Order: sequence, then structure tokens, then C-alpha cells
Amino acid sequence: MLTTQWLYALSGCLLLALGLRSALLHPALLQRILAINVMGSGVFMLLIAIAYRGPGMPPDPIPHALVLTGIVVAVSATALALALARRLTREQPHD
Amino acid sequence: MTELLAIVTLGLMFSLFLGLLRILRGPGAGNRMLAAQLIGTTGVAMLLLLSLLLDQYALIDVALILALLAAVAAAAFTGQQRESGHD
Amino acid sequence: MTDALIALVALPLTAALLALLLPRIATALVIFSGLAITASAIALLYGVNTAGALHYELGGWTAGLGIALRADGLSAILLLMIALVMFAASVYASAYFGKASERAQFWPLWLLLWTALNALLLSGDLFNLYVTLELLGLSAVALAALSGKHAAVQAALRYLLVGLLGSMLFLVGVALLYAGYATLDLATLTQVVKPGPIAWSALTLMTLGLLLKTALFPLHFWLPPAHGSAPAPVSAVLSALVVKAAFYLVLRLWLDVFADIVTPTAANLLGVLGAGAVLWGSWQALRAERLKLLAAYSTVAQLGYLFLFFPLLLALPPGPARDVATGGLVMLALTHGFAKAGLFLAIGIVQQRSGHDNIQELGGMVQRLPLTTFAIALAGVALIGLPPSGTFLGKWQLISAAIATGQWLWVAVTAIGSLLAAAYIFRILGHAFGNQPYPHQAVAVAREEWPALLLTLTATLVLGLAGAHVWTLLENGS
Amino acid sequence: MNATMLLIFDALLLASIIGLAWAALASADARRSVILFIAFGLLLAVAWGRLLAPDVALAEAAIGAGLTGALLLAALQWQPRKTADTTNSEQPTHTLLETGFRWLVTLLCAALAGMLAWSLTQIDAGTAKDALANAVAANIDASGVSNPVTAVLLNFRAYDTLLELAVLLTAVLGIFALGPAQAGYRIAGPVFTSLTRWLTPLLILTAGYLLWVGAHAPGGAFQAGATLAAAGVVLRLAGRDQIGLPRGNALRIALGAGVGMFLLVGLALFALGRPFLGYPPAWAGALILLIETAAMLAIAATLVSAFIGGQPTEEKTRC
Amino acid sequence: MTDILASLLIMAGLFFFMAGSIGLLRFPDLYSRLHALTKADNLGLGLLIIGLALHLRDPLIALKLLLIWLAVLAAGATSAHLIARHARRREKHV
Repeated sequence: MLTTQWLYALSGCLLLALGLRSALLHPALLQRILAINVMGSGVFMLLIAIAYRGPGMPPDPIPHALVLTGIVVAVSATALALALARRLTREQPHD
Repeated sequence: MTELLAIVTLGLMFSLFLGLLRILRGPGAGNRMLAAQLIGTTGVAMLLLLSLLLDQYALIDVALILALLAAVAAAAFTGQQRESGHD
Repeated sequence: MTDALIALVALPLTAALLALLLPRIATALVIFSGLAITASAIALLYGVNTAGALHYELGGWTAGLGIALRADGLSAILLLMIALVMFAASVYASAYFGKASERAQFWPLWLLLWTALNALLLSGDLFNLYVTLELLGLSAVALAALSGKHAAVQAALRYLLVGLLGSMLFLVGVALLYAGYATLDLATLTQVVKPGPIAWSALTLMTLGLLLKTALFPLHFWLPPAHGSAPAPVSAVLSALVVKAAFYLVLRLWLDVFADIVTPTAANLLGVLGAGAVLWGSWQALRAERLKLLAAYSTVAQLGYLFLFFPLLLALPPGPARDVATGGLVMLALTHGFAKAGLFLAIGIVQQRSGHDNIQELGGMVQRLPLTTFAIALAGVALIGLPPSGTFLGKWQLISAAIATGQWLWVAVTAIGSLLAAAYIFRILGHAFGNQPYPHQAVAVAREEWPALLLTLTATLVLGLAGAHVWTLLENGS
Repeated sequence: MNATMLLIFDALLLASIIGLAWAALASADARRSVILFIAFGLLLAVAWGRLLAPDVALAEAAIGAGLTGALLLAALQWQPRKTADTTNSEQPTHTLLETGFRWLVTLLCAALAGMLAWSLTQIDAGTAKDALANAVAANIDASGVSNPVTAVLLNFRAYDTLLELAVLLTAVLGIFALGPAQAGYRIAGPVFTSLTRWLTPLLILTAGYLLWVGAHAPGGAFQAGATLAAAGVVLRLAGRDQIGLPRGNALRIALGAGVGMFLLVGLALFALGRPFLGYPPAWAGALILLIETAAMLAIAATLVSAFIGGQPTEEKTRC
Repeated sequence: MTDILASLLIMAGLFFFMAGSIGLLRFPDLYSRLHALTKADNLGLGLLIIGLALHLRDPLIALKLLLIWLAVLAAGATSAHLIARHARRREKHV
């Protein structure tokens, strides 16, 4: 792999680990949702680094397409999670 | 020319670093929002330079989207919801 | 023949759209499309049985560039189980949700869940599997939160976050495999994958993600609240089908795609976790105060049995002995699917009629709800593993394989688990058959009682007596 | 020279991205986390551009910087001021057991990342890593579009995209099932209102441009849909309730349009004896544009509905 | 000739970006920081964009660049206004 690929791929791993840790440990719900998004970004960065072929070379389009799909899935999941969280704060447990 | 573009891109990155200090330090959400705004504008500038540097003119479109949406965050941050009737 | 592959995905998805647009006739639509899906599943099973494994290249692009749908004996059998359980639960749900507005929200999500289940079982592509996992997870969460009660929403939110975490880990594995082998097609990958860090890491990450989703002990913490607070038909398919879809993927990866990579030590680890699940789940089920929680913990335990098979299968050489044991595993999964779905549906009837599902206060239930009580008893027979249920055949194979490979520990675990299961089932029945007067007005609705009864009957009688066919189908369809 | 400077640029950019992620996740203050996360998204868009992934960068810019940010900031409105969740410890004090557990999790995460990084070093240079990229290049003429990413998304792997649209639909139906929409925003002041007056048409125009250009250059239905949705978000933030989103049946049709058009085309081709989703090469370009248009509308309607946070009420006081 | 001019403009743009960032960091309160940001930042981007347009000499791209500048200008002014008003409202509450 190229140096650039390495740099971004390793950062992707790091983001993944950071996100995973907070998703498991952070006490607040909102930050846990953010943490999962950070994890996702880490995976996306890994995929895009894999697709990179160096300056002036056309990159592999398939990981790009996968990441686009992943981004849309991530925003759907985030929206649903936020809606659930809003519903929770709206009514406190006495039903 | 590409040398110059590369130097300016790097310079912008340093300038962005300063903005990062403000976004980390705050104090308060207003200051942070301000710094985010600066990061956005710097991002636009960097994308424009990168589009020339990497010979990838589509990045100008990315910069355009970022520019058009630059006010959304501040508006969503300061906007207040009406008192909801049905809650 | 391959038309059935398309139909199994396109039918529920089209029906979901129509149910969204035409809420007034949605119930009829669901029943009609349910019949069509079941027919497709039968056609697929027939096709697989006569012609062997099937595949279909979507868009006409060769697999790799494009995505292929695949089905073999294992997936075809599970698809038929999904169709039957979903269909029965659909009939039940048409009576369970009283208000038209409830049904209007329920049916499209329900059909999307059905789409996800079928698509997952048929997918032959790693990234496509990720998308189906997300579709399955999101639709399951939306359905679990449908009652809107605080506990349900809270459990659904946790379910969502755990599910997302699981899919992310799965996706990292996919990315790594793409980096290493430049393919996403499962069949291609099976041929090119080599033992080494890439395969090991990818398998570890993907398995970890899937174990979260299939709720293997000690990653099961999210399951009891989510399954325990969802509407009854949703609980039924969550417990019977959704967790099993993730399990199916683990099985696929370990026995097919990565068959040359997995080591006995790793399989033993899965076995140990499975044993933990059997013991802990059964114990918690015994202590549960509410019927639904009991059923949910019993799911944790029953999934544990499925994982006990991993060390056994790995210890057996590929060939007839291993195939026989695999058949036992499938049998166990099938029986649990039918029995647990029927059990949750029956519990739903109890809960609706008496307003609660406290086990202590079930006294005299049998007088008012004889069919429902009978269904619960039948499900109990299957969960304990008494003959002639399919579980009996499955556990028989489990124990035989354990003895044949000298792994006595799993025999002990199975025995203790079965005893505990007997204890928690008889605890319910003891209360239900009590002779104090049942305090609630209980009107039985045939559309609710019969699905529960037929599902549990399938688990105890049909699978037990027609069990040999499962082995034949698995063999013909490979 | 240039290469070195780009390398320094990469290092600084990545340091900023990681630093922002770290700070966003370390904070207990929800506002702080969200703002840092938005800045994180902005820099990600730059990073995707840097790695020659303009399609992804466009999507990240539109969704990450625009919509997710707005969604999260809207969430702050109902969030408790400081963090308050199941555990209500302001300054968390941990028992020895908890501290041990935290360290264990941290170690496991680090081990996972280390394992991943180590496996990456083991990738064979010899494997045909360009096999699929070459296959895409070889078949692109038959795909109906010349942008390879669009070709993958809407032709070679169209089935993924179909299911992904189903995921979007599922999410929005799940949100609708949870209850009424959030309250609208107060009417904005003159400054922001005048901004929206020309920003909204410009966003709609840009969406159309991205949709059209997607066939041969970076862009496509997702980027276009997200940009269109941003127009709706801007109007909503300006205090309008009528934001062009249809209601009732028409809304349901819009939400299902993407999946519907996809299925319609796929099944029609199937009925005509072609493979499911197998476009005839001569028609591929037109069919893809048709599907993309429907998908754009569906994505925009879905994302705006998600931002509103529920089904818009059928007949409200002011229309 | 134009390239030299373009280079000068681009470098001037960088200078204003730097100045804006330093102002954001060093100025004592939110309102003065707002000024640093909007004035210097938008001026910086403007100079940069004129420089790039001169260098590229493509009218279509120049038009797009101009659009970007206008959008950032408007967004910057609006956001500054919104954030300032928000901060003032906060102060009144306290």
C-alpha cells in the first residue's frame, strides 16, 4: 500500500476504536449515537483508503459506491435513534 | 504554480488548526459555533485548492455544497422551536 | 426455477409499498402476499431438492461485479420456516391489532421485516448482507417500539444501538476482506480465502458483530427487554426468526466460507459461550416473574444449544457424520422457531385477556382459554425436548455427536439445560392448571388461537414425525 | 516537494479529524459534542475529496454537514441541558470494578484496532486487487452511464441500492410510528428570511444539477436528494410549516417512490424476459435517470420527514 | 503576467485567512471574534477565488467560484448575525 493509503487506513482504525470505546462506555445517549457514527466514518475511511491508487490514478469505484450506501444507511439509523430518544424524553416512565 | 497552491493549502491547514483550538477551548457554544463556521469556510478554500492540485474539478461542486449549507448549522443552532401544542 | 428467488424478495417488498399506499386493504394484501410468499418458498425448496443449490445473477452481471442470490438446502428450509411463521403471525396480528390506525402503521414495517429476512437468507454477497442486516435491524426496532410504551421504546433504542454496533463490526470485516481479496462474492471468496491474519481478523470481527445480533451469552443483555416488551406478534418473530437470521450467517461463515480457517479452539470458545447461554438463560427463565420475560430468556438458552454444535461439527470429519449432526442443528433451530413463535403468540392472548402476564396470577387459565393453554403446553414439550418434538431429534444428534467425539461436557450442559427447561415450563403449567376461578372475561378469538396452536403443533408433531426429510433436503440441496 | 507537502497536509488533516472525534466523544456536554461532531463531518468531506472520492465527498457535505448536523442540533432542543441519561452522575466517580471494566473495554478496543492494522500489513501485493475495478471499467459502456460510481450504484449493484432505499423507508416509517412531528420553528428574523429567499431555489437548482451530472461526473440521486432535503430544512428553520413536503397519501407516494420505481423497472424488465434489474444497454441511461429521479424525490422526502421528526399533521391551523 | 497576479491574490487570501484565525484565537470576546471571522475570512476567500479564477481562465468555473463566494459571504453574515443575537439573548436571560 502507498504511504497515503497507510495514513488514512490507520486513522480509520483509530476512529473505529475511538467510536467503539465511547459507544460502549459513554454514559450519555446522544454521545453514544455520535460514537456509532464516528465508528462508521472510521470504516468508510478504511474503505476509501483501500480504493485510493495514488495521485493521477483513477481510484477503485466499488468502495466509493459502498461508502455512499453506508452513509445513507447511517443517516437513516441516526434519524431513527434520535426519534426514539426524543420519544423517551417526552414521556417519563409512568405508563 | 502548483508549488504555490500546495504551500497555500498547507498554510490553510495551519490556519484551520488555530480554529480548532478555539472550538476546543470555547468558552460556550456560541464561540464553538463560530469556530465551526471558520472551519467550514477554510474547508471550502481547501477543497478549491485541492481541486486544482489534484486535477479533480468535481471538488468545486463539493465546495459549492458546503458553501450553500454553511448557514444551516448556525440557523439550526440558534433556531427555537415553538412551544409545542400536543406534547 | 430461479424465479422463486426473485419472488421471495420482490413479493414482500411490493406488498410493503402497496400496504403503505392502500392501508384499507392492507390486511387482505398481507394474507394474499403471505400465501404467495409461502408458495414461492415451497417452490424454492422443491427446486433445491431436485436440482441442487440455485443461484441467480441480478441484472445479468457475473457475480463479483454484480450481486448473486443463492439458495441451498439450508437456506431453503429456513426460508420456508420464515414464510410459515410469518404467515401464522400475520393472521394473528390481523386480530391482535384492533385499531385500523395501528394496523396501518404495522403492516408496511412488518412486510419490510419479511423482505429483510428473505433477502438476508438469499444474499450471496458480503456487502449486500450488511445492507440486509441493517434493513432487518431497523425494521425490527421500529416494530419493537410500536406500542410506544416507555419500556418498549427504551428497549428498542438499546436494541438499535447494539444492532448498529454489530453491523459496524460486520462491515469492518467486509472492508478487510475486500482489501485482501478484492471480492465481495461469497462463492468466490470461499475459493480464494487463505488462512492468515486477514481471514482471521475479518472472521473475528464479523463473528463478534453477529454474536451481538444473535444475542449469544454474555452479549444477550439487550434481548430480554426488547423481546419482552414488543407487541406479541413482533416478539414472536424477533425470537423465532430475527436472532436466527444472524445465527444463520455465523453458520454460513464458519462452515462454508471460512471452513478452512476456523480452528477447534475457536469453535470450543463458541461452545463454551453456548453452554453459558444454556445455563444462564434457563436459570433466568426459571426465575422470571412474567411470561414474556420467561420466553425471552428461554430464547437466550435455546440459542445456546445451537452454538454447542460448533465444537462438535469441527471435531467431526467432513462427510456423512458431520452432515447428520448438521441436520440435528437445523432441526433444533426449526423446532425452536415454530415453538417459540407459537409460545409468544399464546402469551399475547393471555396478556390481552387478563391485562398482565404475571406467572403467579395465571391460576385457572385453562378453564377459560383451553386452546391457548394447550398451545403453551405444546410449546413447552418442544422447548424441553420431549419426544416426539423436533427438539428431541436435534438434542439426540447433539448428544450422539458429543459422545462420538468424546466431548462429555456438552452432554452434561444439555442435560442440565433440559431439566431447567422442564422446571420453568411446569412452573407455568402448574399455575395455569390450578383450579381457582379465572378472574377475567376471556373470549377466545380463532384468528389468534389457531396460529399459535398450529405453530406449536408443527414443532412438536410435524417436525418430529417428518424429521427425516430435513436431512434428505439438506443433502439434496447442497 | 509537492508530495511531501501533501503528506504533511494529510497528517495535519487526519490529526484534526481524530482530535475532533476524540474531543466530541470525550465531552459530557451534548452541545459541545454535537458542534465538534459537525466540524468533524466538514473535515471528513475534505478528506474524501483529498482521496479522490468526490462522489462520497458530495454526499458527506450534503448529508454530514447539512442534514445530520441539523438533526443533531434539533435534538439539542429536547435534550436535557447537560448530560443526563440513565446514569445521572455529573462528575462520574467510578468504583474499582468500574474502572477495571473501563480499562478492559479500552484495551479490547485498542486490541481490535491493532489487529485490524496488523492484518492490513499482511495484504498480498500480488493479489488482483484491481480485479473488480477492471471489471467495472470493462463493462461501463454497457451500463448506460460513464461515472463508474453511478454505474456501480445503479446498475452493477443496483440491488444494494434498492434495499438501501428500503432501509430509508423503514427508518421514516419507524419515526412516523413514534408519534407526532416536532414543533415547528419560530419565524426567523429578516436576515435569515432573506437568505432563505434565494438559498432555497439555489439548493433546488443545485439538486437538479447534481442529479443530471451524476451520469457522467460525480453526483447522483443521493447527493441530489440530500441537497433537495437541505432546502426543506432551511425553510423549516426559517419558521415555515409549508415546506413543499406533500401530506397524507401524496407523502406516502413520495416516500415509496424510490423503491417503487426501482421495483417497477426491475419487474417490468423481468416480465419482458430480461434478468431482474437487467437494463437493456440501449435503454440503461434513460432507465437509470428515471430511477434516480424517483429516488431523489424519495430521499428528499424521507430526510425532511426525519428532520421534522414525524408525520406532518394533515390539517393544521395555518396553511 | 496574470499568473503572477493570481499568485499574489492567492497569497493575500491566505494572509487574511491566517489573520482571521489568529483574531478568532486572540480577540477577547465573542463579538470582536465575530468581526475577525466575517471580515477577514470572507475577504480571504474572496481574494483566493479571484486568484483561482484568474489562473483557470474558464468562464464557467469562474461563475461557479463566484457563486461559492457569494454563498459563503451571505452565510457568514447570516451566521454571525444569528450567533450574535443568540448570545445577546442569552446574556439578557442571565
